[in-house]
Amino acid sequence: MSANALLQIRNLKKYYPILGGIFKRKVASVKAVDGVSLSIFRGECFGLVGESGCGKTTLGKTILRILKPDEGNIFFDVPQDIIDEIISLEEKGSKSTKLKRLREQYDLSTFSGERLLRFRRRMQIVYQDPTTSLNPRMLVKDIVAEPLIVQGIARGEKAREMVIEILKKVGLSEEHLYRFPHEFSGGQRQRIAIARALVCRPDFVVLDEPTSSVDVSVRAQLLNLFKDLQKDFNLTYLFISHDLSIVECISDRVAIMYLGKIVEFAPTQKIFKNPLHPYSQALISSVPIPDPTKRRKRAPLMGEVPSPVNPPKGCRFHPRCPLAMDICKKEEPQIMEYEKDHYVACFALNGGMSHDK
Amino acid sequence: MYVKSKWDEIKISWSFRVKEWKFILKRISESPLAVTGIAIIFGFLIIACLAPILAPPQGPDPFIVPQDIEIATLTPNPTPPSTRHIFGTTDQQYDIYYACIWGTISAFRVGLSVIIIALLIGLVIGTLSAYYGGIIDEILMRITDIIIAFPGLLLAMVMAITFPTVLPLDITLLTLIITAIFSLTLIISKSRRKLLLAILAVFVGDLFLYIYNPIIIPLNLSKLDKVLISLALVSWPGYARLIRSEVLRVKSEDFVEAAKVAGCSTLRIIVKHIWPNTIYSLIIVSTLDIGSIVLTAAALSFLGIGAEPNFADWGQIISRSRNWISRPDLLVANYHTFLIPGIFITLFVLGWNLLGDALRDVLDPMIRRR
Amino acid sequence: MAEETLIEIKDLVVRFYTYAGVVEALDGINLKIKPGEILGLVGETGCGKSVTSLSILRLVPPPGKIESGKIILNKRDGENLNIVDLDNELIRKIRGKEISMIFQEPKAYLNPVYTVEDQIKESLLLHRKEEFLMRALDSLKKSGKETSFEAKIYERMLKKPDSILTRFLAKLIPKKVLDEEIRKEVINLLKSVGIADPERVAKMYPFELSGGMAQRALIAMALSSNPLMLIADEPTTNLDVTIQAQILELIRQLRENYKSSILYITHDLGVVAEICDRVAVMYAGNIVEVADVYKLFKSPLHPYTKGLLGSIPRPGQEFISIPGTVPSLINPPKGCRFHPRCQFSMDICREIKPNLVEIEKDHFVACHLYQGELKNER
Amino acid sequence: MLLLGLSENQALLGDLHRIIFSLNLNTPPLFFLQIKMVSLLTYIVRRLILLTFVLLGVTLLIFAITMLLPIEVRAMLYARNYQHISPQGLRELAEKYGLTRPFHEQYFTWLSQVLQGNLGWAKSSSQPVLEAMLSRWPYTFEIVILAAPIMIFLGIYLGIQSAIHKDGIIDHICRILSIVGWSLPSFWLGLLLLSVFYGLLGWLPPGPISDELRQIRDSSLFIRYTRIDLIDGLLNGYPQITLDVLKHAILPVVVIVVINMALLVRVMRSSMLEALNKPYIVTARAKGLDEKTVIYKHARRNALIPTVTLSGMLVAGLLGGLVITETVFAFGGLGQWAATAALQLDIPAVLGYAMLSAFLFVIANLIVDIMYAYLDPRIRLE
Repeated sequence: MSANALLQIRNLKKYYPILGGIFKRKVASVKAVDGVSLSIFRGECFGLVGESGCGKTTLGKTILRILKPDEGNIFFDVPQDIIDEIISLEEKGSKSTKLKRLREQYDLSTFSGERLLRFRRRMQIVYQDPTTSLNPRMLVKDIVAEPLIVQGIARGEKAREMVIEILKKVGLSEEHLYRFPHEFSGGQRQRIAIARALVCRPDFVVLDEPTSSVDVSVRAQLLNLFKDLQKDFNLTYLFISHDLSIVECISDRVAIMYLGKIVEFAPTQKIFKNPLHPYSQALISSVPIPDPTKRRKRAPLMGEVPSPVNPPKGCRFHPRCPLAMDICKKEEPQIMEYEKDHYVACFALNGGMSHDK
Repeated sequence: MYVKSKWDEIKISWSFRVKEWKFILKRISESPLAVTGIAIIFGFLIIACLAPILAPPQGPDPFIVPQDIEIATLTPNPTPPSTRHIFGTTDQQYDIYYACIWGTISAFRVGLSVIIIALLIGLVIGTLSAYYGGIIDEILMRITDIIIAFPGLLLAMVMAITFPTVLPLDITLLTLIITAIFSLTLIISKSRRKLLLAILAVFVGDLFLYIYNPIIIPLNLSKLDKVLISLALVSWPGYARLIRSEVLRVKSEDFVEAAKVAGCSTLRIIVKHIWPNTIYSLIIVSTLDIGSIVLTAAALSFLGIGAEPNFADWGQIISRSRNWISRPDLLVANYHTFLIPGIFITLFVLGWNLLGDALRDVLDPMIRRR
Repeated sequence: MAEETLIEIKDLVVRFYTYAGVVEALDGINLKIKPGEILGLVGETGCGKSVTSLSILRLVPPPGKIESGKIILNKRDGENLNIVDLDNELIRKIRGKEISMIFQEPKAYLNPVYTVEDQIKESLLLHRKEEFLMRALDSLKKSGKETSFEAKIYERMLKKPDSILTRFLAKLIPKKVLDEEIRKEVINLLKSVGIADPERVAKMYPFELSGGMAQRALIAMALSSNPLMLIADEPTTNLDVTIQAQILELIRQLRENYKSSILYITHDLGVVAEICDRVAVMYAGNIVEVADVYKLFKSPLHPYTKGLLGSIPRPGQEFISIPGTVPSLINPPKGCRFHPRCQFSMDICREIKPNLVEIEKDHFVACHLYQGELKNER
Repeated sequence: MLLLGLSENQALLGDLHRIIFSLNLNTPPLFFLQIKMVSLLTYIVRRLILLTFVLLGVTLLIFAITMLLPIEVRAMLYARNYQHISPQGLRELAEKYGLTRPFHEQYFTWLSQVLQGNLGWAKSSSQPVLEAMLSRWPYTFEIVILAAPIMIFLGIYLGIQSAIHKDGIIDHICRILSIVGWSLPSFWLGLLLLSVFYGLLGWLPPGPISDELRQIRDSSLFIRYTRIDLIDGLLNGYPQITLDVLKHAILPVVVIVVINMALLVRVMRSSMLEALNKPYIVTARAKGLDEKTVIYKHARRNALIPTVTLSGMLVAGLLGGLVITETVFAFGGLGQWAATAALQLDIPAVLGYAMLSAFLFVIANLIVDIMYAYLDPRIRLE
């Protein structure tokens, strides 16, 4: 893939165990993220779209290493040749110490302890609901300054200055320093959360549905803020959302997720103009258009999302898919480049042929 | 709001907390029940403070109830209230008024110290259990199960009886245990290697000291102290469970995860993010429990395990009435020996319960609103 | 053509007496709902849309109180009722029978300890008991058991429903045929809201249902008495887009089949454009604009409506946002409540509250900008 | 959730309150969420494992506590006539009863005896421990079986009334009564009642049964089918025995009801209020149901879940021993016996009692789990 990828993940898996039996052993697992490969370019806003329970938030948190992945690699700002070396070694099935050493040095999925803590300053997250993501018993100044202090970047007066600077950037001011989160409105709270995420000047920020808990009129303010901050701080975003209309406006590229897998990803224009996967088509066509003259008669996608504990065999979408063929029930489609930069995982596109051929 | 000095900053950051408490107090003061509760507790506080004036001590130890020798020579039986003894006397002529006044101090002492000890133990155990989960949680929770499975009153009885009067407090062993717990938490939190090494060095040194020359301080315990310690040892599992569930609740909130993402160490997350958010529930429950603990201590006294027979303690006075359970005439004749101290106990407990109930009404929605 | 209205809200004022102060949730709103239409009620959180809908059923929860105003319901038989001062007995005959309601979080709005069947059955028995008793008697007659003990009880329940003996007997004796009739109707209802296997779903508890399924069950319950009007309070807000599309399709079909009016409350302008005939826009306890959906989207008049439409994300365009935040309703701004955020605000806006005035036919606006024009024309 | 080692004393009710408080009412405890589908068998096996664990733990704990005593004191406990015993004699006694051996050996000796069904000799009542417990148990049972229905019914009823009339006069009265009831020392209430109804009026005497009827009961003609006098009296055709037992049980029952009801009222009130604030109540009202149906069908069923659980735990706790109430009224039940044993440091008796209460604890937990699953369809036992 392209050389200017900031973040590259490969075959990432995250399963949640379900405990049961007399000794509470693992009896099954929820396959929240099941083999996802992606690369996110420096300075872009990458949109991740899917319905609730498809694993998009889990994917975001696994990339940040809030959750430990069960399998797969996460490369953050690693030279391409090293990534290639690791991949080639892994594909050989090598168990050499060289691979182990390389992974420990470069693969974020193996990091732990102090090293991981230090790495945190480069990647941050903004949560969906600022009422729960800000400690109600801390002052704004302490909330925003905390990353600076624990990362050892600054403390005391210097930290204070940096906090004020970042607060001004997100549209708050010095007078807000000595207040508790509950004294603010929803939009302002989200601004505080953004300030906390950006105070360490990270390279990469995961935005986990950052606008879904605020009102329509405030939402636009926040989206504009995200755009401005991206320019000012040269940020790379992973924008997770279920609202396609927002993603369409803010993202450069979009990936669509269904039941723990990415079914399609492409530049925004392409995917919204010409969605290829039947699920993407259904999803995009079910978004209501805010224009009564463009009301369309459409056949909504029937059925509901199956449980991620026992996902359907083969292609996970096949029980709801209008184009389902025999092969879809047996084999899992691999994600492939169908057009330039347009990746899709669907058998229907290459005439029901298995990928093995 | 422009801040000039460090002191200003502290003042401002505290003024918001004070404002919050003022709000809570205002809400509480609107409920007549809560005001009654606070008034009762204040009343008892005043009695406790003025005890030396209200009932001047007659010996070196003010907690020893004076005996009226003059009447004792005449009769062993209790005398009803009179001008000489306004609440009357017990058998062997101990003054009930004196015992009730000084008993107030004992009640505060028992209630507060048991709560504090039990809370401290519960805080450590509950937090460890909830934060680390898994096998640590399983072991600690099974230990609490064992203590809860046995009727607490009886366990406290057995403990209070068997506890030695002189407790050899082994300072070296204590430091050994504290360093062990501390380094364990550091190992689990995977940070601060140098500090960890230093603590391990202390640990080894301490171990050496412990083997060759332990420092032991003998502690003399009164009977009330023994009751106090055994009550604390019996009641911590409840707190451990409460704190565990509170920590679990807070732990799952986004701001704890956000703190992790910011790079906070485990210790910092617990102390700065989790504990402050459990404080309200702890306040409510401990207020409600002070009364209950005083009741249990009185019950132990009633069964004959509490304070010494001449010690100023409400339950101890009532326990003297046990002898007349099968003698209806004596029970009626000596009503004052249990009626008056009983009213003291009930009012004291009622005060704390009223306050706790009101606190819950005010604080509980504040916890849930978040 | 004479203006037909189903419900007319006149100068409705609702206040909440909370600890923090008096919340002026509805500040004298006027609204007409016509028979058979879908009226969208749009606004941001806390603007009073839900309170409006609850007032129509007189279900405003304490410490809320309907202070003044009228809500006139024109029933099928031409009777006019003012819901605001109806007595409790009568209002219960309207709730669920003439006006039903569905809610935002369908799973929370179903009682967790009863099955879907139990809950729909309760509605049926409440509003259509006589009909089912007749049906049960008919089916007993068909099978030649009209003299059976069961049939006698049904007759008794029809003739003397209120006598104590009837109630006692009805509780004591199993009513197999009646239950079977009701069960059939429950299954039919569930089928009509697009549930694929109604028999299985009927026996499920709410926690076993997905959000979409629960919303369908709630809709089935609301439709069980064939109401004149359905109030839908953000019914698709917490659902996924594909499920939302399914439910919207269902609501559209239901309107055609049942001919009920629908008051559709939402904050999503996309949904409004998709489904509504007319739209009322609310801001801070006031209705600021009412118009035909095409007119509103094409030529909005009120600055707030304009801002709201502008903040819809459109690819390739900047987001236009309304500055500031929604005011607290405890001490709302004087005059027009939107004036602190309005870029056209004038002196008069700070002093006098604008009334809702018909600018064009069927296009009402509450804004001083246009009232001036109107005066000039006159 | 697991909480049972209660006596009727309020301090331990405080534990319950703590648990109820920390539980988010109406949502199943975390325990259930972790394991949604568990067979009943798994449940029982899990509880049995817990039982063995708790039994071992409790006895080990008691054993360890008694080890704090000096060896001479413990040897003294075995002496027949401890006032006239020489230090030499004490040493011999200690030797004879294996008190000088290491702690674990002593514990395992005791354990192997228990496994053979020998719980030891209760010195405080001069009986084998098992026999002593069996003969005391019916008295406790009598009180509990009379008190439990009254207290549960009243608690639930008053709790509902209090919640419906929130902040009204009924609510205030209920709340004040429950707080006062909760604050009363049970021994003091017992003494007051005794002095009025026995001392002044002479109506209701202490003890489990009158002396003359005790003679009839203990005679060979009286067959003790169940060992519970309340029932045996009727079975043997002596209704006066049943009546007499009832008369004697009135005061203890009143004490138990007054104190325990308070907690039930509080829990029922708060869970009822919570249920009445739930969205499904709005649905029920919007359907057109009358207020009575809304309250008694929709809200009550949900509010009962925590209350029934609490009642189960309370009753089991009461069965474990009413230490103070029995002592005040000299009722001669398990609690009084255990208290005497503890006072005299009768270690085998305390150990036996510990095992009994641990057993009750685990069984009650199992019953509560099953009740929970029955009341709340969200939890299914297959």
